[in-house]
Amino acid sequence: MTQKVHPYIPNMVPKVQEEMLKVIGAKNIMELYSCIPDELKLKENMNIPPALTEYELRRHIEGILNKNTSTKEYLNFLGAGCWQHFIPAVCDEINQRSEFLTAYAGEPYEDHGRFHALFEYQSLVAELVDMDVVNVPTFDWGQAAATSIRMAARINGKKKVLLTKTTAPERRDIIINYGTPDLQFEFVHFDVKTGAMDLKDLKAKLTEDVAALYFENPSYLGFIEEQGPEISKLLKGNQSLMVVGVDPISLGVMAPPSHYGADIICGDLQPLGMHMNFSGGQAGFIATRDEVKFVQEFPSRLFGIVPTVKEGEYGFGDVYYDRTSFALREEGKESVGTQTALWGITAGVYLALLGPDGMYEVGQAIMQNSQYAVQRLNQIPNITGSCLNSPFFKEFVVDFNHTGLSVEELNKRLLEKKIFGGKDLSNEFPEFGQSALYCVTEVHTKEDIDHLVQSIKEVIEK
Amino acid sequence: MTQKVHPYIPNMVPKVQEEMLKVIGAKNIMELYSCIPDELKLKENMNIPPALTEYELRRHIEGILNKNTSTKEYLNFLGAGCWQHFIPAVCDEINQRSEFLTAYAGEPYEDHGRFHALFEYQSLVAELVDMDVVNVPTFDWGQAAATSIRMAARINGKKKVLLTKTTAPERRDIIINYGTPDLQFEFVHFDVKTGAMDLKDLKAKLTEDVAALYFENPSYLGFIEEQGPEISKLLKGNQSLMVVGVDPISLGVMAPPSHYGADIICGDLQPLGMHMNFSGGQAGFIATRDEVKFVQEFPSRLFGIVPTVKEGEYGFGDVYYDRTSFALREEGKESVGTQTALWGITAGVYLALLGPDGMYEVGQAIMQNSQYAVQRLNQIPNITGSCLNSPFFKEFVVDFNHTGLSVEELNKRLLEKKIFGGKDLSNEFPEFGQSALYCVTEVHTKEDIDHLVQSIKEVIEK
Amino acid sequence: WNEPIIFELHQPGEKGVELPPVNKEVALAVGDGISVIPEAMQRKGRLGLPEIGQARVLRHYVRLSQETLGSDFNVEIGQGTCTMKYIPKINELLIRDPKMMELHPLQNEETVQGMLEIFHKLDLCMREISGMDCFSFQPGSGTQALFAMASIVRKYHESRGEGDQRNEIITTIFSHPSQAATAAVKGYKIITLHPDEDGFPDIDKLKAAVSERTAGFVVANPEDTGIFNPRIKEFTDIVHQAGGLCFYDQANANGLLGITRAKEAGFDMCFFNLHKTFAAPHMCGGPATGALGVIAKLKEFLPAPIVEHRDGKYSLQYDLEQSIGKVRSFHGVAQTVLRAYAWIRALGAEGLKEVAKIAVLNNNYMYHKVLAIRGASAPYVKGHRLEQVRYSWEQMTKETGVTTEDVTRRMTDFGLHYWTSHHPYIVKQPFTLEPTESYSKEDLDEYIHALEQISKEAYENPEIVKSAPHNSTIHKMDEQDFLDHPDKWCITWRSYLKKTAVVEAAK
Amino acid sequence: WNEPIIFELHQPGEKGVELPPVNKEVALAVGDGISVIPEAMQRKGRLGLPEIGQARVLRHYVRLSQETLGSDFNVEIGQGTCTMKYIPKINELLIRDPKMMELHPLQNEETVQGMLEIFHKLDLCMREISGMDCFSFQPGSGTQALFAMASIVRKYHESRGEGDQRNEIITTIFSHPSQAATAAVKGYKIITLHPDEDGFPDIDKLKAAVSERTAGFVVANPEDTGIFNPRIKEFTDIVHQAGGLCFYDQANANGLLGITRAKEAGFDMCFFNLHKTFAAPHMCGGPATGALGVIAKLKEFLPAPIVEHRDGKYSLQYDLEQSIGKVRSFHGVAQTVLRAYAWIRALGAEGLKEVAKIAVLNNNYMYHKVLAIRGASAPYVKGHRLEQVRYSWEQMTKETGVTTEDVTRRMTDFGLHYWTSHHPYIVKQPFTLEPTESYSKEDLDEYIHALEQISKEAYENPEIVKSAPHNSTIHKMDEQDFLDHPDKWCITWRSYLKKTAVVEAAK
Repeated sequence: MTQKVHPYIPNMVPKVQEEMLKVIGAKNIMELYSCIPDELKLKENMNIPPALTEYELRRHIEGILNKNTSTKEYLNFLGAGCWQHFIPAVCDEINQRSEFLTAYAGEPYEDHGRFHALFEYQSLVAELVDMDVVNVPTFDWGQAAATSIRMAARINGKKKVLLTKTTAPERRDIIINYGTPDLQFEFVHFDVKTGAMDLKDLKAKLTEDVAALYFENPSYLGFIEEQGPEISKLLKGNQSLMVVGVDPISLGVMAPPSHYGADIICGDLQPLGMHMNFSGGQAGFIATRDEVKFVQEFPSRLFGIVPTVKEGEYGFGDVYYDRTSFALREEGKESVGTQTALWGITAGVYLALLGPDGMYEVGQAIMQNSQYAVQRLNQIPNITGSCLNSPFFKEFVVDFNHTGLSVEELNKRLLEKKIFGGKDLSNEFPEFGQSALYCVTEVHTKEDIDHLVQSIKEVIEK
Repeated sequence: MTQKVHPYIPNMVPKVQEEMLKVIGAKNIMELYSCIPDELKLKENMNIPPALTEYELRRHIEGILNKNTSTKEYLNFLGAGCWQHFIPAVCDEINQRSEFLTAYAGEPYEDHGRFHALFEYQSLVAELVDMDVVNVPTFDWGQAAATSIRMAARINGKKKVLLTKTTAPERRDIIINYGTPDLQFEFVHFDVKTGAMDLKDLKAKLTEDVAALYFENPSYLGFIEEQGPEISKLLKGNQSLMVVGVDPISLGVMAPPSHYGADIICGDLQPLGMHMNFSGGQAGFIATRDEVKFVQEFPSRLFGIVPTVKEGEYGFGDVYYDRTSFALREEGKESVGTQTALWGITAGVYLALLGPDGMYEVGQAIMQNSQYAVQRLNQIPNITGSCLNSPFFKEFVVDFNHTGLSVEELNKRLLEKKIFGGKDLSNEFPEFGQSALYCVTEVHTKEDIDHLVQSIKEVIEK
Repeated sequence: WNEPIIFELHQPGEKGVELPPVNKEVALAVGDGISVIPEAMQRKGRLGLPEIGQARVLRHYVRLSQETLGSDFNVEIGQGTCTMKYIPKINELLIRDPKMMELHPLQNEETVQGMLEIFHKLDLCMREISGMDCFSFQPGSGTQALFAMASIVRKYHESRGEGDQRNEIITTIFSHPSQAATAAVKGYKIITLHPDEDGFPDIDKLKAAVSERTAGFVVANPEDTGIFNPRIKEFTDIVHQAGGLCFYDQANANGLLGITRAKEAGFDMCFFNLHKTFAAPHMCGGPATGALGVIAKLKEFLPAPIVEHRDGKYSLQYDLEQSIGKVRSFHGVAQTVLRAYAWIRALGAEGLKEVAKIAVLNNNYMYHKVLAIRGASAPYVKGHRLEQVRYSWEQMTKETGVTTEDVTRRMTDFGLHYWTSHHPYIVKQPFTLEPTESYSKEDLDEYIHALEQISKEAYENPEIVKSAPHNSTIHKMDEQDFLDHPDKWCITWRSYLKKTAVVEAAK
Repeated sequence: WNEPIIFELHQPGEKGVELPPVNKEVALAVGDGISVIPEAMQRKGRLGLPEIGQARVLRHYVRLSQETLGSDFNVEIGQGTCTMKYIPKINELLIRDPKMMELHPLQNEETVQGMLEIFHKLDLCMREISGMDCFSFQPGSGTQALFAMASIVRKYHESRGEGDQRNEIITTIFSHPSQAATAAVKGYKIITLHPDEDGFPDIDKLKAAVSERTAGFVVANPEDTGIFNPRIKEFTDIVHQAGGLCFYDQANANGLLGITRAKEAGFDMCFFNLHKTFAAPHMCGGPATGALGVIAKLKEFLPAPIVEHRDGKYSLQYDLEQSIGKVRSFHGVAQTVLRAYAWIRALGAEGLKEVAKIAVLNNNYMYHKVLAIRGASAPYVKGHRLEQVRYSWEQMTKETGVTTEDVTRRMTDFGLHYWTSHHPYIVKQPFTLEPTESYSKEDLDEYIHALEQISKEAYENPEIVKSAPHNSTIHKMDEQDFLDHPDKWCITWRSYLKKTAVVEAAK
């Protein structure tokens, strides 16, 4: 036996291979590749380093990862689409269970638990957004928004889409990429003092061919858009749909967009129990009312509850499968595939653990802590804690224009003090000059915030 | 609701309590304590810090643990009863499974998997030691040795026990504590040049009333005791039993004690897949031949295989339960209770993963690496890599007497170089002066060993 | 277990977990925090979530997990086209390192050098495996990688002024439905080629299809049938001559590692599902990664950022001249990037080739065994199968009335499963098996034996199969109505409560 | 699953995991490493372990895990005396920190300050809970803590020159069998007191038992019956007057936290099982910790080392003048020390008291409900039960022939279980339930309902119960012969192969 049998490949055992080849009637394995023409066959070996045993692999990978500095070591105030929150240990326990980790596309019988857990996830998020239909999770907020918008356009058959200019730039890019060439996009201005949507501009752009308006609340810049009802009225009058993106962790204290007229709600599940994972924790959701015209436009899978032949027992299955691209290929609604089911299950666990009080408390804690941070930052000369004059949730724009330092420089110096400063907005929103988007959540203690404030003070005074 | 309901205590909900009290017919919970006299009741509150929420708790504990420096950060050459080995990820996956983690004393039906896994553990270790009976694991090597010796004394009804002087001091203390006052202990000398047992001294002390001799192979000091067959002959001639302690990870390359006459074998399972856990990974095992006189003296549980009413199906149960203290209280054989079942299951997983080749390879790797370390240490002037002139396994005594430094001082300086040096033997074995017990295993790379040697060189040359 | 719906566990007052408390001084400084929310934006009333103690929530979900048949638990070879292989536990352990789990994607590059190194090193490996020149790991699945490729095709032709003219993408019927669906999302007209009678893509049909309207050609090879198209280079040549780009669906490349590559077959782009061929877990359906590789001239079209390595430093390159923008937020699913890298390093170049060879060996072994089962067949050419085969129960259905859906339900009783196949069922009564390299001969024999047994039952006592499952977590469902009728479907518990008589009766 | 014995999975050549390779230069420098082993000490021949690929090993063990009913999965209240409570997942996550997992016990104290801090802080908490003055966490279980206490009793009397004279230890029949067994190991004669007719320990019998031979008195309170002895202080006074030490088995102290303590009851020592009352998991039966507390004058007898705190530094104190030596290697089970500390900190003083109160509430609720079940009773005094009750099916057995063993097998069919009780069965047909604070009223009702149902079956159709289990992992075993006859018992697979005809037939 010249070649070692790899632990992952049991049939490398030569004796077993012989038996199998005999059954097949082939002399060797390469004979089975005779269908591949020689000129397509790779002649040389791939230039990939030799195999590592498990222990070597572990030392190798951990050696590389040790070059990272995580948010456990440094104090983090970055958000901007991926947020640091408290994650109950039970969430990790469940999503690390070998069964959920390695399951895939089983049927409702042998994978009953997967269907059950995802149906519950749908049901729990439904309470949060106060809507009757929620999908099996999609990739992330950006793609969920893009899909929501495409759904809206299919529903009313129009082609123009309005986005607020305060839409997160990344999400804007995804929306446009998914939307073109079918849809045309236009941007609605905002009030630089408060962040609020410019309703005059909205009215001007709200032409007959507008399929939908998309905005976020709380917005990318953290402020709360309070004109929801007015906006809704305008849209309804024009037979345009209102699509609202939302941070679900705000919904214990903030009204769900369905309460101010949203037709489709989307957002990111990452705050509900997912580690940041360098952005691997993102997951999107879409919610609508239980009307056929909405349901039939979902590209995603939707799990429904079904009685079994045994009284009182529940089963689950795919609702209206025939609308999907699995069933109809290019005639289906957009496309569906592997998305982020495990994070859906996890978000369900999170919501089940927190319950109504927990969701209220976490929303309140975020608001209190972030307001405290702004209050304290305001006490630093030449800094404005929040340059927008409006209530905000979790994130806020800190104005450093009068410090004489660029945000880039400032963040570099904060890094020396083991702090990840807020996201530099000077490229994305030049209207705010040298400003940064700071994120403060329930995980930040008073001491953390005080330490940030003290450090910024030291940096700008130096 | 003045008091918060704790997540671990569902029935703190006042409404539920009321309902339950109504069923009981009590006014309040303290009424249920009326059986406790007032003078016994604690008047003041316990002085324990206020409750922490999960996130606070995590920060608190991790903050404390961060004060530790682990063997992942520093290079470790400590062994002496707790060893650093390669641990396959599958071992951790299995012993962290919620089912095994939280199971306890279920019956063979609902806990079939636990019985099955432990029966397999017994069977796998049996192959290693080449004996037909292995117990459900006990606390650790020391206690397993103590119990083995007590078993021996019960079997032949004698009261004197011989131990080699090279027995690990900790294990010696446990043995004596468990053995007194019933048994008397005497020590057999060893050859300071090789570590070998002094057979003359053994003969002298091997009086008629000797129940058993206990020695370890490989020994605490690492050397291999090669006089096994001769020792066995002497004992058999005297109707004394031979009890041998063994490091099971040596048994892929070293003969099991049963091959040179051991009647009872014991040892520690920690090398077979357990993290060191600051010594929380220890677990003992005992093995004997399948003879009633041995089996009936086990205090431990022994799981046996049983056919079920369905052809070809296996069940498992307690063999000869009526010998245990569970069944007989003080008339049972010693005592039994919660010991280290989870480590037994883990050791089984480890052995199943490594198989015969793996156990051979790990033994060989340990020998090669440790011999290499000795060879390289010998090249340092004034140091003798191994001061015993005999083959050794995994551990060896390094002689620093001619360096002018105490081991204590030396280890302190190595610590500055991020190395945990070997265990200081100057107290336990003053006959070796300033010597230290070094441990080198399969996890040490050539670079690790070279780094150690270079560091020692630098320290003694400074 | 017969777990209730989680809302049924509601016990007012119970609590699953406590939040970190707000510091008293903070509360003193800012007040209740929430009254600043404008009236219209305040949440009114209490959320309708259940209240449940921690132990009960845990018990609920661990029980549900036990009712889920992960690939760790069975001989998981019935998900053909999806490559379910052994998920090494060491990789799962590595991704739980806080140095990975607790990274924010926008951290200063200096503080994520390790993570970027892994992205880059995986990129280098993937280049070797495919022959492509640069990879992006941003797409969150194969579907999204296909979407990204369609976006690149559009951008590419736009950059050459042919954006409007080239509005057709050609694919084949035995390629994954997502190929057609994602191209359609990018506004393309889809031309679908059907195979010749042997199951090979038909070169004449391709010749007839290409034109100056051809934007691109997307195909899998082998296709879902497991049949490898040996003339693939001729196909890509034809498309190139017509001015189109060729992109390769290598979601499943398990039979090809180290054997043949996208480059030599003439493709301009390809993607691999790291959660299939590269042993990252499927996790009930994501998160995942579609690793997207392109030839040098298309690099500037990739979604930004990509990782660059210069002078020992890794950096994120956002500046790609023709970038299609983004398909997914930030950098993609970093855990799965790490898993794939770890898996490749555990195997090395030779090990990867063994993966392919044993996958093909295993598949051909099954192919021979399954064809011997009464009522089973594998339409199209004999042989020529690589890592998977699409089989058919057509004959059995004709002779016994037992359908492939019946069989899949009956498999459950054996602790095994398969799914039928993607629509449309060109192959009648289909099932697609892909044994991969992970399973031993004994495992395959167990699976084959179950199929044999079911075939036997179908011919001797079809009712057993038709009324299955008999031994599953739940009993047989009454599906049609409840899933497809708007008045009866219930996509959430609240909707169920509204729609069922249970609620009516309670009123 | 019907998993075979792992040896049956043997496939020569397969491999479960690879070892780190030996560096070539090392091998060159030292040779094969093993030929230096003296001939007689070399392993001859190949080990008889099975060879199995990694995925199959994993599949085997995860399936076995699913066949194990951990407390995470059921209403685990049938292990009375053993306090099965909710095991918080956060604690399990904390103990997997490499800063804990990868510590060597002999590391320089400077490098384990965090670990020592946790030992010390837990010590402080335990002092508050018990009133004792110092704790050792070395004992690896309650049994070993009892053994350590018996050792201290011996050493104490020896230190006073009464070692030989005082050779009796007094206990009660409703205390855990380990109390008697461990004292016997230390050479003591055991005097076992039986209760009075109400189930209370009999003070007159104690008075009659004490003498100048009395070394110590060991007891649980409440005992296994759940009955609290209100005159306990009188008991300890009597023993002290006779010159003996009193030690308290608080393995299970769940009803008493913050309510009453060892100190006030006059005990010199006590121990707590951290894996019971303090929410560390049982892990199929260990590793565990019996936290051993003593009053100041006995501190110097503790097994060494103990952790001391001075000037902000923690150190290991090996120097205890009268130390009994060691009972377990190194420092004990550090993970479980950490778990217990984390649990206490999650509750605080008030939370601990709530634990006790709710445990007592839950138990009394069950007590009322179970007594209402036909055929069930709780012998001895009415009421007075704290956290558990030993019940009896004596009446049901008389009336129906269904025994407590039958019931325990039948419980399996409900996804629940209980064990009967420790021997001897003073209470006939016993079962001991301890609901703890972890279970909700609904959980308790579910359990009670199962008992009611079984009682109903016993009276209406006893065969159902007697022939149980009907719905378990395996069928009913043919126990007696195979476990108790030396010719038939098989404690290992090799022994099974030798003894069964299977092997004979194969020859």
